[in-house]
Amino acid sequence: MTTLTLGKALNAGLRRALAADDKVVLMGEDIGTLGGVFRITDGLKAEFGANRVVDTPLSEAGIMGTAVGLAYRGFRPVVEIQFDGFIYPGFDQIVAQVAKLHYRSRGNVRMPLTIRVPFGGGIGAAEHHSESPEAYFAHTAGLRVVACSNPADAYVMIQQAIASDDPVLFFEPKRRYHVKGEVDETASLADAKPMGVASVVASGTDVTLVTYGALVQTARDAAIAAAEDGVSIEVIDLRSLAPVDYATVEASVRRTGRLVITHEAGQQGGVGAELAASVTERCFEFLEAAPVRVTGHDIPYPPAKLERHHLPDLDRILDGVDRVLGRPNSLSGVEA
Amino acid sequence: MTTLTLGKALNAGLRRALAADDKVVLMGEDIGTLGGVFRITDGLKAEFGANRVVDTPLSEAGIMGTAVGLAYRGFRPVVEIQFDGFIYPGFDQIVAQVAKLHYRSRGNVRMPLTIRVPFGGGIGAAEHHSESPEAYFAHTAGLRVVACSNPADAYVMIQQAIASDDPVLFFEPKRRYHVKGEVDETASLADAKPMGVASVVASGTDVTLVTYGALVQTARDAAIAAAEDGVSIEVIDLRSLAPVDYATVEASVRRTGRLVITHEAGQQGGVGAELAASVTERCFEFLEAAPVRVTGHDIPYPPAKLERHHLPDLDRILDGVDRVLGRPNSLSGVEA
Amino acid sequence: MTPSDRDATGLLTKPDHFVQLITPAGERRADAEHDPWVADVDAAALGRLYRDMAIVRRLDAEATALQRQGELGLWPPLAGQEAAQIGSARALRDDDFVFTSYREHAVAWCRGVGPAELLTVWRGSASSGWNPYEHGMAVPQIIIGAQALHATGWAMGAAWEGTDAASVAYFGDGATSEGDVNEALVFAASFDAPVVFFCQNNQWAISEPVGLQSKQPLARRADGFGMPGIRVDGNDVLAVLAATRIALDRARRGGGPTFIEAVTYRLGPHTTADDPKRYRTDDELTEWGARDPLTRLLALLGTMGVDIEGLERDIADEAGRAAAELRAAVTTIPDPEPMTVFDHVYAEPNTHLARQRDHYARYLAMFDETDAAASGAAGGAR
Amino acid sequence: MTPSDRDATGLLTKPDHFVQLITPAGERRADAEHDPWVADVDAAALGRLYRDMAIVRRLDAEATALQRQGELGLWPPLAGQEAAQIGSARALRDDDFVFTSYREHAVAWCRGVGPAELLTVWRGSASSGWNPYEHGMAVPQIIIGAQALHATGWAMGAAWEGTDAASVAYFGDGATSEGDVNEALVFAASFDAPVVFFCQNNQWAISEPVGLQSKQPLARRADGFGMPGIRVDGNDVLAVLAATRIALDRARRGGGPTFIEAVTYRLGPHTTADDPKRYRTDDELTEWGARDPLTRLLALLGTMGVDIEGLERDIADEAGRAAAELRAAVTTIPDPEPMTVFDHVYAEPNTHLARQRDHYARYLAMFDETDAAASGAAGGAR
Ligand SMILES: Cc1ncc(C[n+]2csc(CCOP(=O)(O)OP(=O)(O)O)c2C)c(N)n1
Ligand SMILES: Cc1ncc(C[n+]2csc(CCOP(=O)(O)OP(=O)(O)O)c2C)c(N)n1
Ligand SMILES: [Mg+2]
Ligand SMILES: [Mg+2]
Repeated sequence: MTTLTLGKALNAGLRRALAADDKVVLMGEDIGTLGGVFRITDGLKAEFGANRVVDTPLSEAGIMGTAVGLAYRGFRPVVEIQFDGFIYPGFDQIVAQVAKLHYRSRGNVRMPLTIRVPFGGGIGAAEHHSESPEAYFAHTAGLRVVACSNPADAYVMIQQAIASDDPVLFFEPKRRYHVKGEVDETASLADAKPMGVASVVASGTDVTLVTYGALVQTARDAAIAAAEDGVSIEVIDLRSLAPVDYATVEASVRRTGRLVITHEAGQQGGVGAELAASVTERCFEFLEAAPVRVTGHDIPYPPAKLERHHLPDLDRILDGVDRVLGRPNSLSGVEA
Repeated sequence: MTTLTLGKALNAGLRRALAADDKVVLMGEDIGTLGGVFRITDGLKAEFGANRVVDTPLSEAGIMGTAVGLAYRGFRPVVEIQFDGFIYPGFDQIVAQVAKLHYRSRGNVRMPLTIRVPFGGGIGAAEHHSESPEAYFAHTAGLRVVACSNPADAYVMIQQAIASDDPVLFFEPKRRYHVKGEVDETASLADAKPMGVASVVASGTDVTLVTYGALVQTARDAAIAAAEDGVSIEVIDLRSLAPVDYATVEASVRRTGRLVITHEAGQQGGVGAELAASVTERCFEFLEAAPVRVTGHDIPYPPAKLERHHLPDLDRILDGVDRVLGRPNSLSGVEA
Repeated sequence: MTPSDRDATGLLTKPDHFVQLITPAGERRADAEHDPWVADVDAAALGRLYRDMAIVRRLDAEATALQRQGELGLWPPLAGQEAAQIGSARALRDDDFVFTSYREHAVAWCRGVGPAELLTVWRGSASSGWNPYEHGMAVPQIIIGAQALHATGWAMGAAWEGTDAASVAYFGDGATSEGDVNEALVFAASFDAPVVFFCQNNQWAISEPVGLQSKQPLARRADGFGMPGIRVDGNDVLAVLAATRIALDRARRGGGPTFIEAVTYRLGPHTTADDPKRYRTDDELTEWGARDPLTRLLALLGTMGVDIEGLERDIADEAGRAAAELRAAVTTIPDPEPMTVFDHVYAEPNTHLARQRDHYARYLAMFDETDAAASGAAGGAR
Repeated sequence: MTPSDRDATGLLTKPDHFVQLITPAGERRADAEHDPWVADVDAAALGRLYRDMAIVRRLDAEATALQRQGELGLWPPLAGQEAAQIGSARALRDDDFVFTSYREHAVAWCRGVGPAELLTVWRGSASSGWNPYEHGMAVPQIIIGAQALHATGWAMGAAWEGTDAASVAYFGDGATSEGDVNEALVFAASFDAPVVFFCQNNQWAISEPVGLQSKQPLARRADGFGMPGIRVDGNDVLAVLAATRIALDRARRGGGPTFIEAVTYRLGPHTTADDPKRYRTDDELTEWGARDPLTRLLALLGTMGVDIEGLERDIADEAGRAAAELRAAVTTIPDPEPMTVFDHVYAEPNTHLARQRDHYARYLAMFDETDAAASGAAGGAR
């Protein structure tokens, strides 16, 4: 076991993937000489060379489209999008090519791309640097969407994503890059929990609280706070947003009868909408209350000084928990 | 009253908008000389000139981005995207600029764009010509999203969209372009039902069936078929997908206790997910069963010969109705 | 470039502004720079190029007819562009790879794509008709310009692997306005990618004349991106062959990308769904008819002493057989099984889709087996 | 373009490849083509340009310091690019409109943007600091290249309205690789839009040298799109002024767009979050330091008989006052009220957002008023 930050764990995972398969190439803006603006690829160009860790021209469609061509040729491109809000110029190539080429070619052409996206807010950044665009991709057939939340998962999941023959949107909780944790760098990938499986990160009996990415930590804190208040929360780190591991989520909800979902993205059509709808479909008779969503507002990401009034935090999550429990809460007395 | 096809109703609505305000400009590929591949803009270039009905270079980001610049200058651009599947190259300009500029500029810059998108399948077309991308936009704060389903609405709603100071994604059910209906070309816009309000297009007491666009017709047919079977379905044409007129939907669901939603887009994160989640939140105690979604599969749009195995049709909708009623249905006996 | 370089319709076609080795009248023009590149192309070889062009023209007509008869959902005819496609594709090696848009049936012909393979996607029977790796050719691309980036990425990879294979990106004049094509030029130049950008300027993007996309000959776009641009008479198969060989040779030697503009003309509609009468004149058609790629080559072969009547007869026979094969092939394309709608969305198991698939299978199973086979699901049960 | 046109770092900076009216040493170079465009610029006018540059350099340093002290969240310094920005912006009329990226503080200065207006967005206090219509300048654009299309659309509209106003799109060398910038060139050429594409080639896009984006001087990109390209010494305020005047004049007369590449250098980090030591050498900095835009103008003024010591003294005073104003302004920027997070998402009432707003107001109301004011919502109630 080594103690690594989440960022360093990703770096280590990328290094291992590069070493294991010479068809793995990293591509992106500033990822080579600089090592990426978050230094996630630090040292990798020096170690593997400029044809394995490629500084590209400033063009997201270009990166994505050439990665498609590389995949055609048998490569496994790992693309870095510098910040969440810069993925949209590459959207067409992702949605119309990356996601559809395996289907279009009737399985002949594989698109084993990994698209790394540092996502989410809470870092006081300028516009376009704090977004949570995961729902766009979860709605896109042909893609897999995952999000890591801690160093151990980051290390394993990035390798699993690269090893996957399907294209994977890999969301990294940028405000947790510096969080430290134990990572087993010797463990074999084969034994690791598949990235499609969710993790129950805190057990509980009263409410199921589902989240992913940076808010996993907040959700755990909420569970601890709630416990002091006599409420037992089961926290699930979803890890995979598409497909969702409903087996794990359902098992929990069937026991607790109550579901709270939290994410930074806006509510309208967010990942929480699908979760709430699917869980309601799958275990309606077990639900004691409607699933509650605690999300960012449906607004463009606000200026830094307002972001704490946008992002779900411990208090807002606990307010959601109160709501699902029918305890006094911010909406008490308001007709839903 | 005039009898017009949906396509001609749009043409008439566009003509009236062009005549009413010389800041209205139409932009798009092949919309001028050709009148658009669906002839929706037929004759308008001849009538209003090449600076009002503008054939643009072949570039969706270019169209969208120059439309933003025109809006900056006080114009009200009406952009045609030739087919649903071609909107993605313009996605960045829509999501990062059109949707955010009013917010970014603190209300100083208005973005009264109307983005017309012929959408949906059922016309036996090639790839990328049958998509239903509405959920991407409904998830994007700052945009309004509407869909028309009949000539009368098409005529009024296109004018309302153009008159709106907010950017509007205007989805047109391309396979219904030839459907005829009565249109009142003399009516004043001021008296018309706002585009944000849903329509109850068939009254019923057992099940609320919500849809939009091309499937409104199918839903009405389903209601007729169900009536013969003794089931009374209330059909709601949503018209506005963002924001949703929950007042109308809720009032219906509170009476029926059962909700079925149908759309052509895939299920995962589709507009139906938000509807199911929101309705569950808002009237959990009135629900007799979990809302049921009858949607396209979560697959890339399939080849023409398979599209009838992808698109919801009358039978699949009725199967969904059976499901929500707990009657024998395709999933009877299957654990949800 | 002055306004007088444009003809009446604003099209950029002044013939003396491009490489031409065979004039519209069928004369062989001497060209010290380009002749060496086609020194091996003797009368027999020219005859083979003619054969290619004549057969694909016949196949194209047959496919158009098949569409009119309801056997195909759609067909984008290539008529007029045979020289551009054959001249370029015949310059390729098997280990090269081409990324086309939707109109490159003659390229597919050169790459050995068979009749059923060719028609499958236009019949709507499957999302593609062939395995790209069997023919060194990607399946058709409908998103305008997207494939230019794919070709560039493929070429980057080929170079990184140390091979001397090259890729060709085929796209139209309209496509040059899309960001993707311009970004492909940026990447290709930056990485010295062994890719040939082959732009068929057929004067129209559906109803839009090329003058709306560019005021400059498209080949001039190349220089600013740091690569050579060649403007070639796209109706001259020999000139196209020469230009493509030059470009491929440069690519293979590590010299990076080349942009070729092949000036040609789409004689038919954009697709069978299009009505070109709405946007172009008969005069224009007549003008371009006189520049037909087949006529001129036949005339040249005549001056070279080839028995062109015999040649025409043989090729007509062969083309007739190929057309009959095409017609026969269309009905052999199997209608897809309903449940295949779920195949190949993912390469690996996917829990969500597996469940959806299972639900749909149960749904289909509700219907009477015979009905389902005869008419599919719709209307079966009720 | 040969490899020898590149300096050691692969940068495209050969000085004799661009328009230069003032050498780095401060000599006035005669230039028959460009001199007439700046014939009115006498010593007094040059002094004013120097004043602009010196003040914005001081303001930029002050803002950088404010960021280091925690008063700003981020600051993208312009140091080194004063001549490019002042020379171009001083060529503009009030009814022109500029669309910039994030580094054009000197352009903002010329457009009359005030200190608090300038800092608001970098302090994170609001999503923008000024009303674009008050200054004829859009608020900063962070999506690389997007504004090039906005400028083009604005210019199309200005022309359609029959005015002779023009727009300027400012963007960097890196931005030229984005599809948006290339599509802007396509649209501008096609519609003869009165727009000036003003590319500040400051040699770097964060850590990427311009040689990664292009192997050709960027100004050469223009020709292939059908517009003139001017490569100008971006550290020479007079040359930049001349080039911009030429371009604006053409635009106003209906001559369409022009592309200007101003060859300059970013002396500081990309932003205050960047560490340029990781990707560039001290030698390079020294080399570019010798081409400083301010030094050369001061030297020239000296040769013209201006009392440069007096000038420097006056300007230092003035710059000091401006810097103090900036420092004072930053604390006057109000912290936003929590509920304003919902303002201006839509121009018209929106039922969904109204409800969300209402819910959040109820949520905030749960907290003790005093706590809320002191520390916001978080941690208030529990
Ligand atoms: C991104 C995108 N936008 C629009 C279309 C619709 N469309 C199909 S073909 C075409 C014209 C293409 O013209 P060109 O590139 O010249 O190729 P040609 O058809 O002439 O071979 C258009 C606009 C599309 N397929 N993709
Ligand atoms: C679409 C997009 N991709 C990536 C970024 C991240 N980014 C910010 S500035 C920058 C470099 C820009 O370089 P250049 O265009 O030369 O402008 P400069 O900063 O040198 O003025 C990058 C990659 C962005 N803001 N937008
Ligand atoms: Mg064309
Ligand atoms: Mg730069």
